Amino acid sequence: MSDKQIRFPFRGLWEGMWLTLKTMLKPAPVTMYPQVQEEPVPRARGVIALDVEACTVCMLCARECPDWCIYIEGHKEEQPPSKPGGRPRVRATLDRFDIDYSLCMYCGICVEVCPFDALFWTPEYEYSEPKITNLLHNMDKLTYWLGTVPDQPPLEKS
Amino acid sequence: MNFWLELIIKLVAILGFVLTGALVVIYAELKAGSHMQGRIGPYYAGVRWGWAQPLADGLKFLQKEDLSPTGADRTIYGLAPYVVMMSTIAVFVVIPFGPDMVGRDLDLGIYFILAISSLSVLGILMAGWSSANKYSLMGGLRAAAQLIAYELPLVLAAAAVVVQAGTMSMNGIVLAQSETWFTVAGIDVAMPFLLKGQIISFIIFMIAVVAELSRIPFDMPIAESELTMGYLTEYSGIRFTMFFLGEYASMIAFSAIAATLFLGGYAAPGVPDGLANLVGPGVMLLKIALLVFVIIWIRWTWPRLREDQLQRLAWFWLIPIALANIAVVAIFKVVF
Amino acid sequence: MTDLAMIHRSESAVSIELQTPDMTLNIGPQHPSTHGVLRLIAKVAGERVTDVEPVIGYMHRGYEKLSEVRTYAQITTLVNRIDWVAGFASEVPFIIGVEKLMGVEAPPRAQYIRMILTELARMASHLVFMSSYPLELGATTPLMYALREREYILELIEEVTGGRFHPNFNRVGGVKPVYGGGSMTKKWSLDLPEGFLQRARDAMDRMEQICDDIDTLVSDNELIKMRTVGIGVIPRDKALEYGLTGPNLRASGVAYDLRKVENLLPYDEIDFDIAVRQGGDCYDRYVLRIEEVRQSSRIVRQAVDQIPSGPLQTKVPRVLKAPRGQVYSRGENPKGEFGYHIVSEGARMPYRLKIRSTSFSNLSILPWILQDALIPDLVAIMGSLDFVLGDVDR
Amino acid sequence: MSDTPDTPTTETDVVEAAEHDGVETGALQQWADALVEELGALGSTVEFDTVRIHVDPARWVETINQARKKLELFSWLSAIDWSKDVEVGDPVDDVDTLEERFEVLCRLSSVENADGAIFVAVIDRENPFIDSLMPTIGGAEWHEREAHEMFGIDFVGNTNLIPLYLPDDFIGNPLLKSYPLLSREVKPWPGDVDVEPMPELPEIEATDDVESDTEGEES
Repeated sequence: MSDKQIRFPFRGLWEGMWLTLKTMLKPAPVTMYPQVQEEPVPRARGVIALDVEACTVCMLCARECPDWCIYIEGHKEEQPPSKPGGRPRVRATLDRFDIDYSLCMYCGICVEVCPFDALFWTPEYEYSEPKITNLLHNMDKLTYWLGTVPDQPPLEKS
Repeated sequence: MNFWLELIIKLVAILGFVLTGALVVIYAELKAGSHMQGRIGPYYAGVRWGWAQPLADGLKFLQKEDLSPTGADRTIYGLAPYVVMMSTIAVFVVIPFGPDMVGRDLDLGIYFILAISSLSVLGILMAGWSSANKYSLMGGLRAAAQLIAYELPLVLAAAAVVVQAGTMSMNGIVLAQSETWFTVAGIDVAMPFLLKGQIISFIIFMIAVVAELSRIPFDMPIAESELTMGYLTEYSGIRFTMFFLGEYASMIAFSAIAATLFLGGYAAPGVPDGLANLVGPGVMLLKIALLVFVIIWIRWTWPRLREDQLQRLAWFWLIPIALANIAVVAIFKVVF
Repeated sequence: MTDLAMIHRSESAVSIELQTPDMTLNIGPQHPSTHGVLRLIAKVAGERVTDVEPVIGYMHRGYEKLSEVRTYAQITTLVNRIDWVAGFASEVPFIIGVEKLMGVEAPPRAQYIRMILTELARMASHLVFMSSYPLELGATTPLMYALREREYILELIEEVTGGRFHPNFNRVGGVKPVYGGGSMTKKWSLDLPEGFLQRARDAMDRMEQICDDIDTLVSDNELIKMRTVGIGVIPRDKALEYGLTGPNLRASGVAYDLRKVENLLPYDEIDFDIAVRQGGDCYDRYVLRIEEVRQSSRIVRQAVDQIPSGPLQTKVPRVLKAPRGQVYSRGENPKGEFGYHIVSEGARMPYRLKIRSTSFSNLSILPWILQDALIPDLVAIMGSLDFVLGDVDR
Repeated sequence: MSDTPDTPTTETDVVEAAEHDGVETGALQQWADALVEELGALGSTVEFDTVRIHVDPARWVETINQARKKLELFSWLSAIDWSKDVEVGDPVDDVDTLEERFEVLCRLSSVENADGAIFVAVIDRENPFIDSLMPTIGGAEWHEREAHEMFGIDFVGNTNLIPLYLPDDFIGNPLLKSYPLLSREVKPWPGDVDVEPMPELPEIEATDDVESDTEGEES
């Protein structure tokens, strides 16, 4: 702000130089990335993890995805009845669950609509690839991320 | 000593000094600039503090393809960086680093410097014209206008010193500053011209130097945000390296001139005559480093002026003030 | 101005005499000061621009068309990509438009969270401006200072929403309340994380500090004043004719701020001032944004202190179908009026979505304002309008 | 705006447009009526706090210029394509009775208060043209160019109707409802894949089957 009081001529120039000099003598606020890794916040939308056991192949995520980047295939298997003498039950099993991260917008709608707790966000971010086709994460890769899902952090008391 | 041997030694010494000096200044700019911005700057090249970054950059530039645009005038385009580089290196011939440590102590030392350093305008114009690029052309024209406009205050500011010193020899100017000016309590006090009433000349000289170097706040010829890179737009590889080294070498050169004219050159208080040749270069380098740092410091703090404001500053302010300053200095010289 | 006009007259006299044709200078789409992919075809006579034709559309992503095949929940992910430096601020008007259509209103806590995050987004956007504008004038250091501080703002946004640039945190009827739809993740509330309010206060301290620093380094700098004062003056009537809004309009002396005018968010419970300046030149547009950051930090401090408790979302149907009707909903984006005209035909997707993006209108004044500017001023004026190409091209 | 925000709604219900606060909407309606009378417009629609003033396309420029005396800020100009031939998104409900037309929309707003109105002119879809606002409102140029390339509407009097966003050699008007969205045409919807039914079991609707089965498992 240009203040009204009489200013020493070119005071702005010297004050600016004083500021840069002060900054130069202070330690730089830098995180040395590959050696020191910054901890992302627990809610960060880094990558999506898949719990294969929980998935029921209901296709909700694939249908709600705005980018059509989730590909699911599955089949049904007959399972032994839970109670002896009961009706044999049918269980859907995943054959394929791919997320194409080159298309993904990281909106999180799939995680939100999943009714069976099969999809989770994890804050992991180091999965860039030299080839774009490698960004298609298959079931194994998505399951691997499951180990990195953070616990819910405490909330602000309201 | 054999004339040719001496020539070769001096040549190698000057070239070596210019090139290593330029690399050191580049490193200083990278480091100081980034710390002023709250960054760290080069970090990996070399083992510590990224000291080898300028070397690595140089190697990278050498490997790069040396492009020249289709419409370029190849001969002139190729020649331009060397003209700039040559004019810079030639300046060092007359800069004294000690009573005897000087390429050649010309009687007209400062005259030679001002003449030869203005040759770089030619190289820049050549680069701007031959690149067959509108940005380059505009950059080249801006550079020509700017360098010619600031050659005058530069010369006039130096002339004031010459008037006071009574000699044009660089060594003579240094000696004039190590003469006893007055004696207090039995101690002979020698003062550099900066403190002998040449402060106005010094400021004008430094402003003109920054303009001559085309550095912020006077970097319109390369104005990155306006003309992409001005006359450097089309250059790559070894030719760009030449311009780049040339820029930093001339930073040293002009700082050396300013140090000689205003800060007493290689002379330092309390140094016995016998050691002057030994201590002199160190003193000189310190003074150069100080001025170079100020130039770097300004570059990382201030914004850029506009072309017409720059011309107005030169013609309306610097040149009249410098002329008046010469008159004042001459009057004092005659009266006292 | 008179000096410039004088120079111009003499220049044109010379050019008539010598019959020098104007040179066509192509600036962009890859040029350091066009913020991405804006292209200007400029006719220049020496350093003076006689005519300029902006070419946009290199980044046209067709969001209006894409919205017609997406449900309202999916469109939220698109709209925060229009003006990506302030993603949250462009989400809010859209979601409030849909809320108006559906007749729901967000609970107070959600509205306060929206307000805090909108102001944080505003600060982030203005910090980008405060960093990039001096860069266009040749000062490189403010860039690093301002972006360094912006990191604290982005971290706050990420802490709450999970996204630094694309929060996608607004839901019809409030903000995203829970982590997921499953029996377990449904229990994971997405209320403000612990310590957020204190960290927000700390960040506001930093904001005020960086405003002072930028003032010292840039606003008070005589060279910056030489470059910007009296340059690119936009008079009030021209600003209104070209649909300029936000800081660009307020710098021309119009105290028009949708935060005060529209009651989308509970700004009426907060005490803050509209920053107005009268000159309408580049310097005023620049300084006004710094003042707005100060006001935003005032808003955040108050909002953080008086944030009410309560639910994050009201009850809304799982399948969102907006009833038939047309609604125009607008909010104060950091760059100005950001509006959505939603035409609903009672389906899950809008029949048509017109996005009134701010930078598009702000940039449309370029051909008028750049006439007879010098090339260095062209850069200074263009930068002072503070546009984002994603916002121009949609 | 809702009168009863905490009324529980059933999950699949479509919420009807909530009744607006009578006083507020009434005031807005009065304001709109006054504006209609002042400008000699055809009528007005007020819904969801949004005022639309219907304007005779022959008096388009005249009306807008007159309105700008009060509503100074030219906000935006665009169009809506009301068409039976819908390639993207959902068609309108009553397709058969739909009157095919373009609506040209222009919003002006006051800079003193929250007043603002969208001016609507209905023009023929087969031969769409309307007078240009460019001579009096410079800012309309870009908006009209956009509407021209996106809908094919001719703005008579706009001297610079060259494409704004699209490349010069682009064919078609992308925002027409009949213009297909290519990205949705070239790729099959991944959500279309259904889990194959077990050969031994009787055919049941796939998705429902999966959901009901797993829910049974949980209990």
